Amino acid sequence: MSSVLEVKNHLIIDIEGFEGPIDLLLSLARSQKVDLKEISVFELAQQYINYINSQAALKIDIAADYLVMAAWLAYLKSKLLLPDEPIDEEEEYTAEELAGQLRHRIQRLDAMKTASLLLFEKPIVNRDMFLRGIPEEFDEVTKLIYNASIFDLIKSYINRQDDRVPESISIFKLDYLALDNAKNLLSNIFQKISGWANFFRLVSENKYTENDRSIAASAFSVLLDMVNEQKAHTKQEKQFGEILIKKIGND
Amino acid sequence: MKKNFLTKLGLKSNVRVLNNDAVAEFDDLHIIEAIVFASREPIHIEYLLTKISKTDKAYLRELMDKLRAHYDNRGVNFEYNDNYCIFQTSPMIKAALVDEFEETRDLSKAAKETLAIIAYHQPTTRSEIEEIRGVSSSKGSLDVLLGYNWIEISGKKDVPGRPLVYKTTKKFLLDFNLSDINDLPKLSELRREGLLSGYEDSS
Amino acid sequence: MKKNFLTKLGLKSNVRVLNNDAVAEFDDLHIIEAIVFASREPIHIEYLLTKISKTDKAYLRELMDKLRAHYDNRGVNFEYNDNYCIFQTSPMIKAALVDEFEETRDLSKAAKETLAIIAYHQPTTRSEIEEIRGVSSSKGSLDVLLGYNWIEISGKKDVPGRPLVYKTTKKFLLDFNLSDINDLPKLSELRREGLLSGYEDSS
Repeated sequence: MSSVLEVKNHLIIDIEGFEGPIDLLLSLARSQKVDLKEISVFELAQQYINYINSQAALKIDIAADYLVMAAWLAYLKSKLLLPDEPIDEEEEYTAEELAGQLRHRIQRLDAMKTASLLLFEKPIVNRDMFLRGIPEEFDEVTKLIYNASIFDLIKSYINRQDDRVPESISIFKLDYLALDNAKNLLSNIFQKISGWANFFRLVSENKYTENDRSIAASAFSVLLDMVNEQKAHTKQEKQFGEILIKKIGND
Repeated sequence: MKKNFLTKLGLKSNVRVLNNDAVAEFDDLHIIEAIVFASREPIHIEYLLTKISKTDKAYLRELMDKLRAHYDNRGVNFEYNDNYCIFQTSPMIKAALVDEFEETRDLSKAAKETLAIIAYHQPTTRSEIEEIRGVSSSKGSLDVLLGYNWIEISGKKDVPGRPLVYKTTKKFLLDFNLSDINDLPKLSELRREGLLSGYEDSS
Repeated sequence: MKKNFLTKLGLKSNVRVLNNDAVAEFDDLHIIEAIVFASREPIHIEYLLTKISKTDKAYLRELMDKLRAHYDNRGVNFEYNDNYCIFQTSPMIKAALVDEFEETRDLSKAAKETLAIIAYHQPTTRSEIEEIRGVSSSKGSLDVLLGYNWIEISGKKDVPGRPLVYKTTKKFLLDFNLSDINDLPKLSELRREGLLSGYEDSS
């Protein structure tokens, strides 16, 4: 919390719950005991300044807002004594018009305070009276209305929002030869050969991936299946010797 | 005789033609009672009109008056405004129920005033609220009111900076027993006095 | 905790104070009525005994009998067994009211999160949603939101697997009072308003 706010909270607590300069002005205006529309701004300005001075004398911290208002009121007060002419160069308001604006702001705050009292003095649901606890549904309840406001959504979003959203996703290329691909590889090979041929040399000439060992393993596994299904002959002359393959029939 | 009639409700329209008005009314009264009592949400009057034997607002109003009178001195009251009906516990026995059921804690003065300002000035921005209250902070109040679902963000104002604008919700009307926003206390009086607009607009 | 609420009610209660027992019974009857009405589950009789003027089961039973009789021929009935009390729509009325009935519900937390993520990240895929939510299943929520027409499938993402991408619909804008998706408040704007500060810490 900023120091300004701390000062203000301090002030609010210390001077009888006034929430800002207009609130204080309203309180002082009520003490004039006339209709707020008829309030003497000149007199009110003096009351306000006196009040702020008395608070300063008590060595209570005064927030900037209250002091700015005091300075402005002192200025307005002095101008109200002069003939009715524009005092604000930019907007050309007369002192009396500025006083009118202030009167309006005070009345407006008063109206809203009254309205809030009126609103809250009547019975309110879930404070003074309560609704059916176990709502019943009738048969064929079909229409559900979902309650959700933007604020609900934002709350949900905030609760989930974190840094886990990746900037990008990279998927590594798989470094092995799938069996289906190995089958394609072998059928290509068998189309090219007639008679006996060196299996591993043929395989290595048809690289799919960088990993020779994976190709060899997958291709050999498919070859064994083909032998099993009597689609190919194989032979190996000696231990660790070359593996030779030959097609059976014409397909 | 009453029960006999009710057992035939499955054939509503056919049966009604044969029966006299008193029976239909007995029926309609209890249909309204059942529908409204069953719900936690206020029931719209137009909906009730589709459920009773006559699409007649004055007739429905008569039945609602009867229900209100019937429940007048009970622990549960039947209430209605121009649009909605609802059953709720009687405010008079609040004390026996608050421990168990109270959901709305008492709000700060600032939050109550902020709600009033939004209700009477909507749609309005945070800086307009702060201008009226003459203070520079209202975030806590807005948070609380949003949390109660009494106000909602309804977009952005078409001025530089595009600030968010706030307005009251349907739940606000329901919880505060207002038919609609024109039902706010003293609204027309405040309008007439020019207190819901800037000084310039009013003069 | 035995309270005599009617004594606080001004004139009416002054008259009734003449007969204390009758006042207490009048109170007790309505307290039972209101508590059973407002409770979110069937109310245990032992609980009611703590809320009325006498801890006396026979007396409570008498009151419950009175309530049952009072509601006997109504659209709503008061029912009880040895342990619990409850209000229920009269079975005959219930049978007659077999058609559409609106009910308002809150969206599940998962659905709200999913909708928020789609709104802020659209167009987005299911796996991106699950990544943000940190859960591996969001199909149910997507189905709910699709069913409600708040989101739609707007094509496929041009990445391996070609996952479906979701975005919000016009109905979403309508239902949430947004004239344009750019009206959705940005997080930075909400922070600037000072809202939501409490929620950041709670996540």
